[in-house]
Amino acid sequence: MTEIPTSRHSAFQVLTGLFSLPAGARIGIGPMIAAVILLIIVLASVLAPLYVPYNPLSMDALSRLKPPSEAHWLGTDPYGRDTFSRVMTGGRVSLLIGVGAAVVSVAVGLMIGLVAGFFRAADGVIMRIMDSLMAIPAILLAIALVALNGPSLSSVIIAITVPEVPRVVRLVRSVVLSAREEPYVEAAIALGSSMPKILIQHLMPNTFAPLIVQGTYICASAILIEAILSFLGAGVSTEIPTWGNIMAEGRTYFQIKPGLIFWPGLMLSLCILAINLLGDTARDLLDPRMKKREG
Amino acid sequence: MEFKSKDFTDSRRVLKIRKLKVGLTGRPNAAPVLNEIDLDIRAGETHCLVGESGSGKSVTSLAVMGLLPKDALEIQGGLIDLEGVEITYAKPSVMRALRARRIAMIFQEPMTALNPVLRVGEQIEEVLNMHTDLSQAEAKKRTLDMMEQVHLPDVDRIYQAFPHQLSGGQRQRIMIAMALILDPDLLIADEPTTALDVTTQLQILRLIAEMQERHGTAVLFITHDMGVVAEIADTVSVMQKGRIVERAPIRDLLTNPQEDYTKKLLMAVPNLAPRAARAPATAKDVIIVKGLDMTYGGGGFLRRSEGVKAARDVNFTIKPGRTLGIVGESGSGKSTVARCIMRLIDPTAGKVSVAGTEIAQLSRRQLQPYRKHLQIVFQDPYRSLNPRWTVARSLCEGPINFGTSKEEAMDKAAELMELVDLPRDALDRYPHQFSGGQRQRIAIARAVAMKPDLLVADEAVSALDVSVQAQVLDLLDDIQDKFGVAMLFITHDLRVAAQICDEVLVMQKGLVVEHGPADEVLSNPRHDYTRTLIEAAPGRHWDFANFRAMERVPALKGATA
Amino acid sequence: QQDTSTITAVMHSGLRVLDPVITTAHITRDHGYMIYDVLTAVDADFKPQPQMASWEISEDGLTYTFTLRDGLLFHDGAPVTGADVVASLSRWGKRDSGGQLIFDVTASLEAPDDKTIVWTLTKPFAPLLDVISKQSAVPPFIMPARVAATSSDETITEYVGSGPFVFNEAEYEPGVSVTYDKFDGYVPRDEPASWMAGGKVVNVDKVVWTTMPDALTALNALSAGEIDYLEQVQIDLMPILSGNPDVTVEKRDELGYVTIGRPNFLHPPFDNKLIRQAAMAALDQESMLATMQGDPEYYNVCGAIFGCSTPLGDESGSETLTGGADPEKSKALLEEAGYDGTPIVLMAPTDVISLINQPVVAAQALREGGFTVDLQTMDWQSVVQRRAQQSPVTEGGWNMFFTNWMVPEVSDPLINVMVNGRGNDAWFGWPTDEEIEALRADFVAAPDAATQKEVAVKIQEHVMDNVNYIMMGEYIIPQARRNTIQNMIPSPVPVFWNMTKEAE
Amino acid sequence: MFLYILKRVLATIPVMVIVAIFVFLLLRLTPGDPAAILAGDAATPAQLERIRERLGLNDPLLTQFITWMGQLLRGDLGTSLLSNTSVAGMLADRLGPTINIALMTIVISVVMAVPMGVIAAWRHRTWVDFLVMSFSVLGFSVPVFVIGYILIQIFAIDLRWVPVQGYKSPADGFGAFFSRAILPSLTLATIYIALIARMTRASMLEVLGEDYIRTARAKGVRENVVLFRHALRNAAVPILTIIGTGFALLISGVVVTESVFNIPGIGRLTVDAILARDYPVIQAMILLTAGIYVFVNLLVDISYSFFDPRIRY
Ligand SMILES: Nc1ncnc2c1ncn2[C@@H]1O[C@H](COP(=O)(O)OP(=O)(O)OP(=O)(O)O)[C@@H](O)[C@H]1O
Ligand SMILES: Nc1ncnc2c1ncn2[C@@H]1O[C@H](COP(=O)(O)OP(=O)(O)OP(=O)(O)O)[C@@H](O)[C@H]1O
Ligand SMILES: [Mg+2]
Ligand SMILES: [Mg+2]
Repeated sequence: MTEIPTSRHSAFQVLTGLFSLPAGARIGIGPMIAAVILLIIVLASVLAPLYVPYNPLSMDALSRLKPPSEAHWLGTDPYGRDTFSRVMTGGRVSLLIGVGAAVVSVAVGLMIGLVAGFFRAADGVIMRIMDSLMAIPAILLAIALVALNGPSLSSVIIAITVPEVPRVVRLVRSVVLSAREEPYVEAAIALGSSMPKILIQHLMPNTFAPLIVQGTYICASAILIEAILSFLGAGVSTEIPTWGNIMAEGRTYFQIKPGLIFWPGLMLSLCILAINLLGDTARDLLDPRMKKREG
Repeated sequence: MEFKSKDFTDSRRVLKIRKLKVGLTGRPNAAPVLNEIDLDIRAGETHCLVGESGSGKSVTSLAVMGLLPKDALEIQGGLIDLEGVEITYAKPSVMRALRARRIAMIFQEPMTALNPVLRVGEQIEEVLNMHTDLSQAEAKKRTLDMMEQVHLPDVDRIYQAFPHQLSGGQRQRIMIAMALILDPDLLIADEPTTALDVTTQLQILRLIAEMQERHGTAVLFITHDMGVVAEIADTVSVMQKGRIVERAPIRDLLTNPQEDYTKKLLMAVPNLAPRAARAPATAKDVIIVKGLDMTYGGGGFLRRSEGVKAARDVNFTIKPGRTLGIVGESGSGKSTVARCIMRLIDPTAGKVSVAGTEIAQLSRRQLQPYRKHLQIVFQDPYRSLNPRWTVARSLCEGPINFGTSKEEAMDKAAELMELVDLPRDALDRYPHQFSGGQRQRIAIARAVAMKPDLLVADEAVSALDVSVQAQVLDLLDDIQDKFGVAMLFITHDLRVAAQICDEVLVMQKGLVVEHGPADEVLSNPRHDYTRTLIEAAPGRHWDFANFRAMERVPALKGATA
Repeated sequence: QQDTSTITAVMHSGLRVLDPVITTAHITRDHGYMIYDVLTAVDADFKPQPQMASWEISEDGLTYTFTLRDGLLFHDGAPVTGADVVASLSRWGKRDSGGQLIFDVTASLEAPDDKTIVWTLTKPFAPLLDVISKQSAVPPFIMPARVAATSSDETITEYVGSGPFVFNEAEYEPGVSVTYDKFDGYVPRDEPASWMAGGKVVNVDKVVWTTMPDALTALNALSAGEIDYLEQVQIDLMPILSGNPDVTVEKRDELGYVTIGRPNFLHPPFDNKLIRQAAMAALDQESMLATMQGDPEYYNVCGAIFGCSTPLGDESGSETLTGGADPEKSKALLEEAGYDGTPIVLMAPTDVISLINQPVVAAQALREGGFTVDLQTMDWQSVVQRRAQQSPVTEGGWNMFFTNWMVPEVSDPLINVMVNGRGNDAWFGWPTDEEIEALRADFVAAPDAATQKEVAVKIQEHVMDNVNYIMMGEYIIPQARRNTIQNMIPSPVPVFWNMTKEAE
Repeated sequence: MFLYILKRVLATIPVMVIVAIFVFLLLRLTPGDPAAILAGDAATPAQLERIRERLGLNDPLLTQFITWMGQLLRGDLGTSLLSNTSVAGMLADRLGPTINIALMTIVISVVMAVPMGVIAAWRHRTWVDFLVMSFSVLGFSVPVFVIGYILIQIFAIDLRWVPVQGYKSPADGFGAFFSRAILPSLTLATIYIALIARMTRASMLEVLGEDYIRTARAKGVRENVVLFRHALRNAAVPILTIIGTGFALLISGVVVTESVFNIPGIGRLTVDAILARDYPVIQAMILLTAGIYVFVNLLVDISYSFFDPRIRY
């Protein structure tokens, strides 16, 4: 980075500029529903311990793999644990990992990508480092991190994020490569805007639309990868319910007890659908050219 | 002065517009953008649409093409009839069949109107591929031929070029070629010659006239250049605030305008007679350009192609408070020079010193403090405004960069908006919600807000109607007086050049062919090119402000004609 | 698939290590039985029988003379000689724990001629034939002398045996598939095949082992007839096959496996016998086995550390394990021992299917019994490395892990590594247990089977009291085959002789 | 351009060196002991120690690294610690299935996803758009093995059109290859279709409001040409990026799909090798992946300037 923004006003402007909505923008009913769904899922997950009927860890070997019943609304898993309690509790860790991985990789990738895309000199070096990072398998990294740090959420998030960052970087950079040739960037240079300001205020908004797509994808895939990692022994303990875990554990029982995959899968899909809808709305709101009449 | 005076009442009516009303989408109660427009154009007729910038000229033409941005503007009433086909609410497929063959349009801003990632040749050729059965080779030949006809130089190179590799005028001619190539029945030309030097402009106008002769094309010609209107119009409509306020045959309009607005407009047309040079300033030069060379590197996959020598050995200096005009052929390197001295591109050779410092070799970062001294109004204002930013934010960007507080910058911005004759509420709007001329004014306001030592204005007033243009030129004059701003003024409009330049520099093919005080150069041109240029100035036989012919045509000293 | 000369089998794991002496991996042992032969082998009654050689034992029990039968050929065409046998046994003796015990008392091992091998001991070693005939862990496979000359710490690089199948090196893809061709030069014995003994008659031209990491896919492939044989079927998935008339799911052998938990004796809290007893009280075989296997048909609550259906098996002292968990007793014991709530680290591997359930179930049971449990999931490699750490828990050590053995691998005190009480030289967990060492010495010295059994019962009782390890019961993994596959012999090791394949 | 490519190709060397060092250190940081997996459950510490000695695992790290580098420079990837087979041979065996399936996947994905995305953007906020969005949500959030199992159930078990599992190289006949590769490719494609379709849609939306789209329409160009020639080309850069990174990812192997369909590919090899701590295999694998990434990324970068001539390096 060459310089920090020249005054506190520009920092202020970054915030207001980025998040103020174009005049007349209104939010439709779809995104409202999405927000409500998301809120419900988040609350349901966070508050799960208060209302789920069973301890999600307590087992009963004699009632394994039971179909849904009065006692177990969604049936039980191969350990005889209550699926409903596990699915509802599972959201806590899953959402944390999904959102954590998405936010971290997008944030880090965005910064690096902006710099790589804009400064020709930096591009080569940064992108070659990214190429190298991309090649490190998440599993290996996770195993190493767990060995160093012990198993923890942050190890998992880092292990998922590190290979994801270069992909975000490439995406951001590609958008910036085109956008930096726009005359309004020249105009900003001519107006004496500092490099950070040009990067953040002029170029960054161009990356939002693709980043929203990439971000939701990372969020979903992190939740699924988490399960793979934990089954390869590098994630959170398999005992602790997460949507990914529950699905991965249900994998072999796919043909005889699809509910083990269906319910956590449904929760995950709902979340992703909601995040997607919100993302789309955010992107439409941030792009004045997309301003739409109420539909 | 000769006016066209053919009577078209018997000709086939090509376009009929009745009570056309266009308003903001979904807001039928807001003030309409077009308010009950009536318009008729007959085969072979040239109908000129003039009027205030932002009065709805472009919107009218887009409505006819069926290309209104449907998220923002919609037809709220009235009727558009093209040769008996009612197209107001026509299906897309119907419109598609009509376009290019029957109606073609030249868009106002060629930079944004051309696809940045397709070669311009292909973009023209596409029209042929879509609407004719010509073979690949024939289509290419037609295309190259058309490019020659619009007087593009070096057509083989330009055919292969991408829009960003062309000069403003070259792009505009690509647009023109695209629209003319199929001899449409109705041609809508939205300020097609703003970026063209007068000689080229003359040739283009002739080309259109020939087509009208040959094919009976009806032409709707939107322009601010009264000289052009005087030369080519059969009838003229004057627009103001979304209405057509006056319609008349050209002679009647020029000699006997009815409406106040029309009179005001005509009276604002500047004179071709150069202003008296201001007293030579004694202060140090604001900018010194020495031996500036710029060659655009040719890419080429394996071997480097030769590249385009866009500027060669350009030298000049400007003192505070004075204006240097650059006129010349389209594609002669004017914008290149401007961009070089702004250090937006790196000159291949030469020296540029600003405020005593050599900046041609400074790095981007080292340059940053000097940015305050130099400002530019780009030739394509639309693209130079961030589409995601409100006008207010764009206007405040520069001052805030150099330490002005946000509130102060906002106040200043509001003030400037008034000075360039834009409503205050425009501050909260986005660039795409403005007309071409309005955007140009925003760009000017943005540059002026910086109170630079040197203002580079590249075709800065070309999209403005003459009354607003006069106002903006006054504004520039004002700040020049007040702050001693030096100005580099690139223009094709010799009237404007005559109005405000102290010195003029004439460029052709990258070279400076003539350089001297404005009255010298304009009234006593020494170089042949300068002379042809001045002779080609449209409407120089008419004294618009006084509604009559020139008493004394400003003869060129030593001219043979 | 109408090719009746090729059997395609999906084995429990991919074959990666090709040296059956250096590793104890079951898949490599299975591979060993395909391409190598053994001197002697146990039959279905746990009785050693002649295979490559017959034997004579001197009166004093100190000299064993083996005579090779006729017609033994290596795959490269060379005849099997006494020298090959001596070299092979010597290499094996360096690797196998039972073998080491024999070599500890070996005076000489020689091949006076091509057909004869003489093994002389310094003192009698009654179980010698049992040890060299054992079918699992590391059986003494006979290789050419030049191959057996490889150091026992290095893997062999030439795969020539004298067994009924030839290793097809060209088609070998480590971890993916391995192909065996029938060895035409193999002369089977005349007796009918029984376990690892008897005539190894090969009825097909080719056997292909492939690995299918996905259990469901393997079942589907079997249903669709893309494979002929599936070595292990997860019990929970059996319903998927039950409707298919072309497929038979069955037990290959009744012995099966045991699953066990091993505490670490070096560090608190399991250095305290009371707390080990508390853990044993908290655990319960039935719920663990039920979770692992689901169907009681395929598991066996069994407190015998040497296996319930083996000659030495005895269930003394195992009531708390077999009779259901007793968390109250566990809590009382903890109270008595003054357990301070230090979390016990349970290592839970997640990539070995047969070991996933135990720690998870145990963790929950221990919690209910008053323990604080830190269940740490990791891949098997990490378990393998970490269980070798003697450091305290806080410095990368551990308190308990689980593993499985085939019953024949634990069926007597010499083979069963968990009853070794030699401190640092003992198996992971490192109990220093002089009492058990004394009992083991008695076992070796025991003159006859009845005395052996007596000692074995004492060992059983001692293990239950001292909790050297926690026996969590027996289980069986069924196999599945298409009905075209016939004449399989029951055996703990999946063997491909005798088997026939018919057209559909 | 030529210079640029040359520079990039040369830049592969430092990338490889960085990766090599990094992986080497990372591997030595991960717990695990190849000797233990080699020897199995019953080995004593002394035996393990001897095996480690033999395998050279007891040498100082630097010595091990130098030995490995020396081998690499001689073009020798070493042999697997477990199977004793040549690593180069193992990689060669496994690369074919992975590359073929990756190619098929990416072709299917692009052919399906790009039109989906374009149409969704064109019909922004209509049911078409919502359908594409819902599909991609499924693609994102349904685990691949579920898709695999469902496809197997339908096409292999119920309809019996294709085999359940396995892999045959195209050299064994295209039919044999195709019938086995199609389900895994479709399985993998779902996620890429989802991703590419949404990226296309997002990117197209940025472009469709531009003036040159209006110009194209003014030329009477057919709507599909407007969309695919004028708009899509402008929207191409982020889409290409996604395709590129997706392809790179596919090439480096996708373990779940390979397991479900029993394909002997790179993904399984990597995971197996990591779980077994077969150092030479892992190291070679990751170097190979890095090389492939560098190559694929170079292709993508070159294609940028093909699609968007304003991009210069
Ligand atoms: N997308 C839009 N949304 C809202 N208002 C618009 C939009 N496009 C144009 N306008 C408004 O419509 C009015 C007419 O614009 P138009 O472009 O027709 O002007 P014009 O006569 O062509 O002006 P100029 O000579 O400056 O090009 C202007 O006031 C402009 O602000
Ligand atoms: N990026 C570029 N790459 C290659 N050639 C270029 C590039 N930009 C401009 N040119 C060429 O350089 C020459 C000078 O262009 P320039 O824009 O300076 O002309 P101009 O005098 O401003 O013309 P106009 O009056 O038409 O705007 C033209 O022939 C143009 O085609
Ligand atoms: Mg206009
Ligand atoms: Mg120009």
